[in-house]
Amino acid sequence: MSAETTRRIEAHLGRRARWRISEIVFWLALLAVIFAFPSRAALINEILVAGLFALSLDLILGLAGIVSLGQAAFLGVGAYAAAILASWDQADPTLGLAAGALAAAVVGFATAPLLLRGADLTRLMVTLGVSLLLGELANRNGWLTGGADGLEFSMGKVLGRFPIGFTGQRNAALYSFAVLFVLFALARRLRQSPFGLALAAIRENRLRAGALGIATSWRIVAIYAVSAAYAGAAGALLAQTTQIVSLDLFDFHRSADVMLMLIIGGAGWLYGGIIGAGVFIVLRDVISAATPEYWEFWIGLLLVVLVMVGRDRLQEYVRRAASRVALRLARDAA
Amino acid sequence: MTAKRWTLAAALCAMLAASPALADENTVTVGLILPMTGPSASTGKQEKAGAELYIHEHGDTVAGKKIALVVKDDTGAADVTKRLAEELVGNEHASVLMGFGLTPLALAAAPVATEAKVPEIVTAAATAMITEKSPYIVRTSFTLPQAAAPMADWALENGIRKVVTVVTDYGPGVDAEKWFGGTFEKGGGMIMQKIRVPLKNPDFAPFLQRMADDKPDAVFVFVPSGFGAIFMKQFVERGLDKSGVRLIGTGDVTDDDLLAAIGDAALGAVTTHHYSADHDSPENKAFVAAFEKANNGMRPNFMAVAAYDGMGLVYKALEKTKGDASGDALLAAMKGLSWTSPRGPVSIDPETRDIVQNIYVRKVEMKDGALFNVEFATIPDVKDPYKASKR
Amino acid sequence: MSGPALEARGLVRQFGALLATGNVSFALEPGARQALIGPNGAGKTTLINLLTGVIRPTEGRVFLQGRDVTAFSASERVRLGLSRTFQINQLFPHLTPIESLGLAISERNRSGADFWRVAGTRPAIVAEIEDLLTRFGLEAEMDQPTHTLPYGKQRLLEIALALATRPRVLLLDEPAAGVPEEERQDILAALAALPSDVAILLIEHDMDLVFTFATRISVLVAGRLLTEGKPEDIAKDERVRAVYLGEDGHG
Amino acid sequence: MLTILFDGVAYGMLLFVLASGLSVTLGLMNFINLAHGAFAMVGGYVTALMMDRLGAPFLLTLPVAFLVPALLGVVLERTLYRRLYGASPLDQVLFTIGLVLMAMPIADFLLGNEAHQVNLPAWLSGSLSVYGVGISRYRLFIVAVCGVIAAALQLFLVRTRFGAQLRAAVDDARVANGLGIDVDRIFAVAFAVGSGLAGLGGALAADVVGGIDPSFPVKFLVTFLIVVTVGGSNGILGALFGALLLGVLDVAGKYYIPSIGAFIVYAVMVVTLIVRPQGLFARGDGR
Amino acid sequence: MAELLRVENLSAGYGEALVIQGIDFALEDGRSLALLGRNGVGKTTLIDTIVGVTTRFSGKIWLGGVDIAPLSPHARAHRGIGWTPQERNIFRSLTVEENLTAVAVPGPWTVRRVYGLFPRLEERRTNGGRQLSGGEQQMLAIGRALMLNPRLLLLDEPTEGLAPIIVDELLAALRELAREGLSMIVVEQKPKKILPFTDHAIVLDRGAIAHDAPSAELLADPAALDAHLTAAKKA
Repeated sequence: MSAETTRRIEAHLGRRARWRISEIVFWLALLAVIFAFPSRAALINEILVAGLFALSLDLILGLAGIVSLGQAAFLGVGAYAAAILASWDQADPTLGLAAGALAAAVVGFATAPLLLRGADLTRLMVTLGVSLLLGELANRNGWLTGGADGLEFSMGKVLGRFPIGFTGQRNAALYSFAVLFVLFALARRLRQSPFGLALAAIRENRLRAGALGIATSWRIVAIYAVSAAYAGAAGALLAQTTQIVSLDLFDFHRSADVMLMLIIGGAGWLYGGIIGAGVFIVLRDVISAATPEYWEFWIGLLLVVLVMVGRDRLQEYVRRAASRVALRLARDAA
Repeated sequence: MTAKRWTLAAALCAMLAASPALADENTVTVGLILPMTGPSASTGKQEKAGAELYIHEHGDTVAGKKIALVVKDDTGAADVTKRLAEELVGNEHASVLMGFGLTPLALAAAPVATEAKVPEIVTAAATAMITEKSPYIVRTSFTLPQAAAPMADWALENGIRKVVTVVTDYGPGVDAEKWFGGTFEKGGGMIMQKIRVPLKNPDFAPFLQRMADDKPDAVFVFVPSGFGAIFMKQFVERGLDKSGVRLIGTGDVTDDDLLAAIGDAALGAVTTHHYSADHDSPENKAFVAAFEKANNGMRPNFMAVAAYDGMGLVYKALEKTKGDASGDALLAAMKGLSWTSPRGPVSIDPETRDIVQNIYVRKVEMKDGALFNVEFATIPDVKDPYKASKR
Repeated sequence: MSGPALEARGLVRQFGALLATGNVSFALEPGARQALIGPNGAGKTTLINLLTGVIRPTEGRVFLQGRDVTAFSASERVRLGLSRTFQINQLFPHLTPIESLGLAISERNRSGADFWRVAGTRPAIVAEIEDLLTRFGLEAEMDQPTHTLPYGKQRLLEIALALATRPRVLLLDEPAAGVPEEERQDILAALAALPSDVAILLIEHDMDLVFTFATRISVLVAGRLLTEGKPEDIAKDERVRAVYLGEDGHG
Repeated sequence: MLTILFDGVAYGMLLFVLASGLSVTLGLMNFINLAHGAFAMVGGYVTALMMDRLGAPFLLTLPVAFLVPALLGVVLERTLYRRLYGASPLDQVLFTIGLVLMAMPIADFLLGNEAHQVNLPAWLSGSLSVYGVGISRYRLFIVAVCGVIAAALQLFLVRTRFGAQLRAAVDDARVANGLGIDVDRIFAVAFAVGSGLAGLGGALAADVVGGIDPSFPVKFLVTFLIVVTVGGSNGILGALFGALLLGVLDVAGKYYIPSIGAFIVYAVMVVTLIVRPQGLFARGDGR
Repeated sequence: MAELLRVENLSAGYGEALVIQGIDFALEDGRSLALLGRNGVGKTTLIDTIVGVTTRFSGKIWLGGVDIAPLSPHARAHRGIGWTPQERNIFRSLTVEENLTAVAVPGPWTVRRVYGLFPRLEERRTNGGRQLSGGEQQMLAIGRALMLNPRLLLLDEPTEGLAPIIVDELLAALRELAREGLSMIVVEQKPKKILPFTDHAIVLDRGAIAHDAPSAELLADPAALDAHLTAAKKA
């Protein structure tokens, strides 16, 4: 055995583990944007939260290849868990965040078996059905959730020090940034681990994955629960930074929008959701400022073109563009 | 290529940074947040047209200040409303927030109004408690108790004793059920059954059948504007009108905007509300004519007039403060203001910040080849009974 | 340990009225080099699926190193030492050979559910990946996505993957199918170099391969074992000739 | 009781006519066409506008409400849809959501966002009393028309050579193609029929759902999907039974237990998918 | 006699697997060809490539002087190629009669004539495709191909997995068709079944033509048969 080959294998397996310069630049730039545009803190916050939500979808769609049209279910569960906790005077954001993630993970774990059988189409419909059922459940239990009127509440300070309301918009964005970054780093690690590799195997060829001794069903259940927890955390953040939850969190369009974001940015490389959320929300903001009634048309057009041109090609383009921009930023900064 | 991508990123940042027309000293920005897309889009369209009409008629300058109206689409999602409110205030330096199509949307903006000390003028959402959620909320639309309670009085006076109520199952619906029912029972009437219909409901048949089985004197109905057409049509289709059951309700079900669409099925329905396009006053005739002219023949409804008055409230408050657009000054000026709206005389209750207005009893009739809510009785100066009851 | 590595006792599988496998019994001794042949539609695929646990038998039992695994799932059987290759490549097109092998080895080490450690930080695993790459001559392509590999190399990876699970029993399903002539020798060499302690069942149409590789041949016809024996006996067997040539068999 | 049953059947028939087009595209051709509602919207608008602007009689507008979306369907199928037949469900979902997002603002831009009503002729308004049971004339009409459509579709599929070729193409496109069946053309026609049925459904449903407005394609999207999911994809009858089952359960549920109303439909779907995840949606060609 | 089919330097496979390589042969009108070889040597791939339902990597396929290789499968069918797939692939949701009429092209072969050839099919005309026995399915598959009124009939292992008595019935029908002068290529693993009534035989081995001779010649030389069909090229 040659030491050279050994080294190359180690390097190959760990090649995505080391943070690359372009990645570091990406996160620094994101942080810089929060400070550079204090007046857009609310929009940036929305992007960060949506980015986390899209990341949650990437965990199952991008890593494990499981399609879902019901990711809103977990967004809603997480948001309502955090909101209900806050309305019981447990207003500490960290507690709410944990509760949101946990509640969503439990629901995810409980519903994951529904995904094990059937084809993509069945999965799309089952996940959609579950989100609709949960939405109706929230609607029917108005005593707890506020029903169709929504539930508003006041939020405590992050870590007991930083208010995140209107006067603390930047705090809110920084809070979301911190949560996104930590969860992203975890997801990144997970993707790079043997577990992540096993998910890639299941996505690429479930039959062979099983033939290598991988308990494919359990892995899918596990990643679905993790994905649900991420979506729940996004929901909790959304609830906490807006201090209101309403039934539209469970709506079909939430699940559809997050899928668009992820697809725009490209699934499977974890940055896609965040970039896609940025592009989608900024585009929506700009177009809808110009034509509040007709902005959907342009998003729709973008989507049709995206599918027609081929997602893979566009995804590759976005990936390369993003890393080049980041490198350029690094060079300019140096 | 690299340069091109670099430009792309720069463009994204620029879009992010863009703050339209940096507000100067002499501009007062009014942020109008409405659902412009999705199922409540018709509300947004009416409101936007109403607010724009006011500016068009009264010029864009008042007390030396230029008025800038910024319209934002919140898609009916509360978190977007909240974000837009924050941005309008924080980024575009809006002095007034206005609009809010549904109760949760109005509530979402309330903390922003409170913290930023910016008046929030609610021109649509009609759940009574909304104004209690922030001392900066002022309302120019109406509250459901305000419209529903007088209906009970009228019903009692007109020999109706047994009623089934049908309301949509959300804040305003529950308000309507409670205030019609409460007032009606206090006056000696009997509520035979209270039916709540889910918000997303394409078919009223089973509910209508339930009420038909009870054989009431009348059915009291509240559905959000837009659902009125289905309800009325199915009511007639089921033959309930011919079996002698009267249809009463708040004006939402016979929305002016939809009457033509509902057609003859609406004939004879008696409702109480604060505005009818048929209201007989010179102010209203001018308003309706100007609105239809500006909007391709679209008939204004109570949403349009509320936004029109909301805009008017801003103008009048600014005149009173002599151009001082700070939140507290505007709010103080708004309290107690009174004027003549297309709907009749109105004023802002200084204590509750809700609008005080006449409630009219109307009946749908054919007039000059078109259907109208024709007013035939007036209950003057009605305050929101919900807040009055709490005192 | 004594006794057969893999044993089937009275396997029966029916699909509705169709009898796909009828009372098949056979044993594979440790280190065996056995081939399974038979015309199309003889039920070879069904038999493999029964042995590997993809489908359950209607009757009969499967023993792996003396242990009754009839009720075990396919992935459980793999962990107990029964591995297979596929007739049509079943690989991970966008993973590299290093990643595919690393995955299989981690899984075998019970560290496959490890979601925190970065893959490739355990020297033992890296050493084993390297060993397999060298044995199958895949060093040059080891960091290329699998779908870009030449077909023959993919076939080799197919076998390497199965071997990475450290099987006691290996089922090879037409390992040389579809391989161009020039890459064929690599496959033959790889087969010859398989560890001698692993029991191997080769399912193959290529008689060249069967007769060079196997020391024992089983013939499956219409879901039943027609005969079993040494290659030279099978070659002479009239019934086998009949099956393949379409003559009416005697006896 | 009988009235409730009738209402349920009528509502079910309405669901069927709205979803029948989808049972052709999704059920037979395995294409996840979330833009189905957009075709229905076009049909609804055709009827509403023809009656409103041209004063055309209701019945006369119905064939046009079929033809216009069918034509639109062919154009879109030839230019766009066909490229996605073999694509992943994800791509199909994204593409058709994109179409919906485009269709709604276009409708809003051209026709405004108020609901366009279909005002029924007098002979279809009001209700009849049959043995003391009040039956709405229009619902009776819908039941009749939908019954005819279901029967016609079934006959079309079962009795015509085209129907046989379509079923053959769905069974095994590869072999059908190899045996001289122009699978491309067959699918184009089937897609047109599906789109046309959607349009007809939109036209018939307009009155009952409170008119046609730009949000129509998403308002009932979930409902369409549920009907086809529950009914299964193996042809028109599955969709019909699914629609009737849902219609009756929904109406009865709302009548007897108003407080759980909307649950029933969603629960029926989820339970169906748990019990028969493959059976209802098994992709035709397994090869 | 005119040349009906000519295959030139044909290579094809599935996905990336190259299954047949550089195949050349020709067939005259009215003649029949036996395509022999063990499992997995590329017989079905060759047939599928002529039909057009697999991936052709290179080569030409002339039918009656026209290169049909660029044509779609259904266009090839209408130019005179009739096909019975290896798995028969009866359309499951069609009845027996529908299976015949759905693909019919006007010509001498009608439903009536097919029923004449296979009376069993007429008995089962309203049965669904999935209710048929293996033999009936094969008869239907042949009848279905005949309904196209083909100039060339491609039969992929028509006797595989069938009971001997059914095999005889089918072979009798095929012999009759060959006698009437219908051109056909029959894929078979059991040469003695078909060599007696085909004009020419090709033996495939590992994707290439290993032997190309008149059927009678091959039949008369058991050694050659053995060599190619069982322990070929034993090292």
